[in-house]
Amino acid sequence: MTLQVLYFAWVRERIGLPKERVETQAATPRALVEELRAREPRYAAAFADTAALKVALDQELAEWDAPLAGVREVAFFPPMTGG
Amino acid sequence: MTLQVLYFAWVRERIGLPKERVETQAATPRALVEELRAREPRYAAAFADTAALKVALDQELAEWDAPLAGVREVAFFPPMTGG
Amino acid sequence: MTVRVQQEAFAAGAELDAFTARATGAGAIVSFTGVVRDVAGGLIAMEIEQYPGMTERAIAEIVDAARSRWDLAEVLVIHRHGPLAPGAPIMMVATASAHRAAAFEAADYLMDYLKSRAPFWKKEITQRGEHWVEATTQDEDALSRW
Amino acid sequence: MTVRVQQEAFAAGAELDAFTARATGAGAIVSFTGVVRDVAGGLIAMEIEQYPGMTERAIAEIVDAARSRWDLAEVLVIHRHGPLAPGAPIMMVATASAHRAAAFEAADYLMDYLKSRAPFWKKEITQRGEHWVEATTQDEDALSRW
Repeated sequence: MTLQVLYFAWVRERIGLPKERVETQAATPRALVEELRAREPRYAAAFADTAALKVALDQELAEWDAPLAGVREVAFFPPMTGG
Repeated sequence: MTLQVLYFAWVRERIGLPKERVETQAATPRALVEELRAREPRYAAAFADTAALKVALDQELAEWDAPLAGVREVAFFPPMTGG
Repeated sequence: MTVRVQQEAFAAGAELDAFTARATGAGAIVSFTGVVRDVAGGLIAMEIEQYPGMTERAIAEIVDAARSRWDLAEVLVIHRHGPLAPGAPIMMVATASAHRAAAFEAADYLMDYLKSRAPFWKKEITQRGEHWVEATTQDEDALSRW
Repeated sequence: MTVRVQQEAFAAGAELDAFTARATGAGAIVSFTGVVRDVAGGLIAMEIEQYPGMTERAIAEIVDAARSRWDLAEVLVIHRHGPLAPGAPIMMVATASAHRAAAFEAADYLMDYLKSRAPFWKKEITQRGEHWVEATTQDEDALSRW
């Protein structure tokens, strides 16, 4: 499947781009992160500590082991600091 | 001593005046109320239930048994409803 | 700190902007505006009586207590008296602090104390007659939160 | 209910007045305004990044949750993004209810959730360099109050 993958804040800065299309068979965000981490050092740096990150699937916060089946948009970002 | 005595809200309405000078030897607001109550039915009506009233001495909330010595202004009123 | 007890109306928005401009360095501004609500029976006016002299003194004490409890860059209290029409603003409180929790708590505290410790009395004048608004035990109990 | 996510500045006072006018029947109006504070090191700008699309969706969910929890006549949320100068307004929340407690609690609730569940990220650009503002465990813990 092809996913639209978005990065925000320092995840975006470390990877060096705000979004990209990713072709993957990953079943969960956790598996997707494993694949991305293996790509290049900048991805490994961005995803060094997933405990410091959050993931959204189709614009809803989700768990790291949520299913990616049917999902079109995945976003990775640090905890929000709105308000 | 001569006290300036003020009445507010329904206490003022029942007594029919907002303030008056009162010559008294009462030692406490409680004793002053006893004297006033004995004057006329409208005072008795206003002070029928002192548990429903508050007293201020020189513009500070006070207890019913606080000393009146040195006080110039006494006010009686129902619990406040500001805000 | 600004405290005003007045008969005239006030414009809450203009007050908020002026307050924010005075509150230099504050990151959090909380405001509360009380408005005369209509009541069953049809409100003609809300009449607010006060105790001139004690009113200013009581409000200043309440504000001082709030300032000693929270780090506030600025505090505003405006309270009206006299007859007020339905929909009219009754009073306003604003607090400014570096942090949100202090601004919220201080505004809530000011309201609790203004309600039960500032010498104002409200009378509702309705189509069916008039009556004094009674203080509730909740109003008094609210003070024990602090 | 009004939700706006925008780069432009807003005038908190004018927003409060318009909000109050819309909130017919409410007796209690609470507003919160967040302002960019200067920081040690000298703040040049606060840069706020957002996730377009998810931002509006997340805020709408937060507002819906507040409305199902308290009886609110009206709710306002304005949140800016982009680079903001020290002293500039960042965001504003307003709540209107018949009663004071509901208006205060709902505004406090909205702020807690906007802080930790709306997809905004703040970066401080100072004379000494730039860094992303980190979420605190208190921010997250605050949600367990509700």
